[in-house]
Amino acid sequence: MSKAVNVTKAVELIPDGASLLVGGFLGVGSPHRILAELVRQGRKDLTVIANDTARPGVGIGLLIDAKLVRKLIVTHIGTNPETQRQMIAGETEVELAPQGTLAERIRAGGFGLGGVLTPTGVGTVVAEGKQTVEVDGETFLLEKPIKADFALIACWRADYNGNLDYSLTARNFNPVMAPAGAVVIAEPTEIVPVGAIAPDDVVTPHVLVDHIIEKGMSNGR
Amino acid sequence: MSKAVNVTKAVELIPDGASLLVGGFLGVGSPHRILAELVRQGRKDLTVIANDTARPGVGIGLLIDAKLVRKLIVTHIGTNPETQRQMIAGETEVELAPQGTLAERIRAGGFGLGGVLTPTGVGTVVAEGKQTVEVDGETFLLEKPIKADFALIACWRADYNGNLDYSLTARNFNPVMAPAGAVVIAEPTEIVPVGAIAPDDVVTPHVLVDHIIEKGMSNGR
Amino acid sequence: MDDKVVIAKRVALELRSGNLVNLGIGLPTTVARYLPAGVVVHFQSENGIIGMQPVPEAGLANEFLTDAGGGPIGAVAGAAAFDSCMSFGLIRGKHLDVTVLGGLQVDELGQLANWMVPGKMVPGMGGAMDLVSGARRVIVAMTHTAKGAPKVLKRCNLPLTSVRRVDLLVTEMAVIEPTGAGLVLKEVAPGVTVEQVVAATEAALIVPDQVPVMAITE
Amino acid sequence: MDDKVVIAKRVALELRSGNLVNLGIGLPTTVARYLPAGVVVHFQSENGIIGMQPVPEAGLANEFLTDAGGGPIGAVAGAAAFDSCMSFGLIRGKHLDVTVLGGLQVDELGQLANWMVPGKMVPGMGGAMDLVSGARRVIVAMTHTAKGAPKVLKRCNLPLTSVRRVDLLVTEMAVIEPTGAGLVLKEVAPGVTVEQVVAATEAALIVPDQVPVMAITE
Repeated sequence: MSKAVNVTKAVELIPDGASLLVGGFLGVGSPHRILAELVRQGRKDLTVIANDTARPGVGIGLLIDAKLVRKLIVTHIGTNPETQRQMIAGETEVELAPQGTLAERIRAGGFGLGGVLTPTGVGTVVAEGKQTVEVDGETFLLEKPIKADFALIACWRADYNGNLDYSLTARNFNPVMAPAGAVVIAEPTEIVPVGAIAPDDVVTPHVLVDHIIEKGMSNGR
Repeated sequence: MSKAVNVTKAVELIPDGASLLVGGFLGVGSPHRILAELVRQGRKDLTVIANDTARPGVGIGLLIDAKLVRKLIVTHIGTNPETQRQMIAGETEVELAPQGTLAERIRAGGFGLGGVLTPTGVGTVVAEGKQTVEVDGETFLLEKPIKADFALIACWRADYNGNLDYSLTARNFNPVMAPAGAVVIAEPTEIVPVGAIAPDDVVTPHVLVDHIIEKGMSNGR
Repeated sequence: MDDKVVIAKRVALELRSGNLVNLGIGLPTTVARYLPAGVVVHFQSENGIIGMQPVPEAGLANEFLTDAGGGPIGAVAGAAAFDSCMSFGLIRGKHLDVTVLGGLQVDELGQLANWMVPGKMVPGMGGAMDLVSGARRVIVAMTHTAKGAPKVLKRCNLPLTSVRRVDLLVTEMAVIEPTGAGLVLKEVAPGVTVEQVVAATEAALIVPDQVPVMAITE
Repeated sequence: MDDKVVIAKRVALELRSGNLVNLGIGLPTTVARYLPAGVVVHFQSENGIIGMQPVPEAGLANEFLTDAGGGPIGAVAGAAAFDSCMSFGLIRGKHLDVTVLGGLQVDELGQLANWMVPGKMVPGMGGAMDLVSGARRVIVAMTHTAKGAPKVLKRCNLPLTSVRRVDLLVTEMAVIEPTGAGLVLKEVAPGVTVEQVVAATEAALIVPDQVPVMAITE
């Protein structure tokens, strides 16, 4: 059964107040058509977990421009002055996380692990309020798993069953996020017949993917 | 610079008493030529971390037959009666671990994490003597990272720099083990020119691999 | 009908189209033969594939394509191969809809023991502990007794596979659902009476007024 | 020579053939231009590639091939692409030989602050905390002072990036090695005296009898 759906229908599944894992790194490998449609439909009070907020007018920056985001969990907002402005003005809550830690927290959420024990951030402000665990005399931060109502990811190819593969640095957080979304919507550059992606080339197995966006255009821009 | 080396030279790097991560699942995806050469050179007192010990005469079973193994950390020995005999006779120390836990422990070792927080094994004999950690009211076992002196892995293709990719279910523990070996020796079915494996098809990046075995034959059997 | 065929046929009725299913080695593997017409499920083999076929098609058999017992398998179009961390991430992360596993003992708490008999048989747990802890639905497929001795007990005396309560137990005599209140007798096999099931069971069974017969056919 | 060129050229001398190297955004990125002849290193970009080339070759530029600053890059033959977990697994797991990062402050303990100025500039740490905690060798490349104020301090007053002691600090004035005993002045830049370095540094410096001049050329 084909999982293909048009972007309008797919975005209608997402309610106000939803938590969203959004793939991409400075907009590269982000699901651009889904993000634009979220703005068009005016979805609000969103929690967004992502690497960054790209730039104004680009990728997750579109959601920031339209003030649709209540809370952000990201690693970096330096490329988006509007995000910084909203944070300082108290309009948007921003939680900053080290990039490797964020990736592992999302993986832990999707893979049923109780948390991440990382040396990163020990002794810094990132450790404030967090449990530490000693293992063989070394101290690690316990960072909690992250899951979300939706994972909105981009890929290069999808087959109609939802097997996904990725291209170069557009891979980034996308395959990590797929297992951690209760509902997973993937925006491919192209949809291919089932079987056209060899088993060894499938990075995200179809069982993790609920919907794929039809008529993918290159990068959606 | 080519990392290709013949199997005799590669195995000469491994001293008696070494700890070895060995890829494969019931012999499928195991580095068969390396294992046979370990037997030929009579390396002893080995610690072997692997999914299983295959069968007598096959894969890691060769090391068991030759009584080269002092300690095993494995998930299953049901297919190898000789391993069970040596365990019961007290000739070989056997530590049993759940398969998903073993995979994550090795990954944690290779990726610099302090341990694994898993629900698997809580309340069972597997939990005996182990720390538990509460996260948001749920109890998880803290399973420690595993690293070894060597990772001995098999792959389908390697390029001369050491980029690796894998075939079907022969992938199994191999890519997980590569980061956790202080020295990594890979036995490919075939060696291809640098650049012949597309960046998206590289599963184990070359920086993790120290030596690749020349003249790979199909499965080495 | 052979006891094991009864069990496999009845378990097959539990699978739904689209389910991701992991079948244990031995009896559980045979469940795939009895899928009802029109039910299409995805089979995972924990050594690293979704889309395994139980019998290889011509041209698909390959030394690098095997099941968790090491036997040759095939792969459907759209199969996906992956490493052990992904395989058990899917299991632990609740992405596996159903696992069917063999059992040595099941008790009134719905707890399963299926991986060792201390001092006698120590094969190791393989993937069983992760499967029982992580699958959305755990179905135990085992014979009701072993050499006449009950395997459905008040308390397991063999080491547990998980403290998690399994979802369903299917034997050649009965279908039993472990619940918070105890073991509920849901169905009996054709030609088996409630009294026979109770007599072959050490654990207390909650027996409803009506206990239907398994809807399996020859 | 421009201050930043001095820094980049001197840092480039620290890289060895075969090293896996991650260069931070900005000044550190320019280090790649000054690699000594014959030195071939592998550049990682933490958004997911080993084998990046700083400038795209014709035909290799692609919207899906970018560096950690979002700019287009190329890929050498034998490049490898991967996801964020692998990328930071390589970093955290001590597989990255060298990271070169910019800095706001370095102190006598060798600790680095480079990711925020509370109330003024809060870009976030991105990958910096993992890089500083995980790389085998951490090299800080920064100007010695900012608007005349020292950046090499007794104690950082900005939030730390890591409590780990960095391995080397390269500025346009000096090369400084943080050790358990304190900051050791290893080299001065051409035309710069030890006294000038000491005057521009708040932290105590351990000054050996001989302080060689950086071996960089125009």
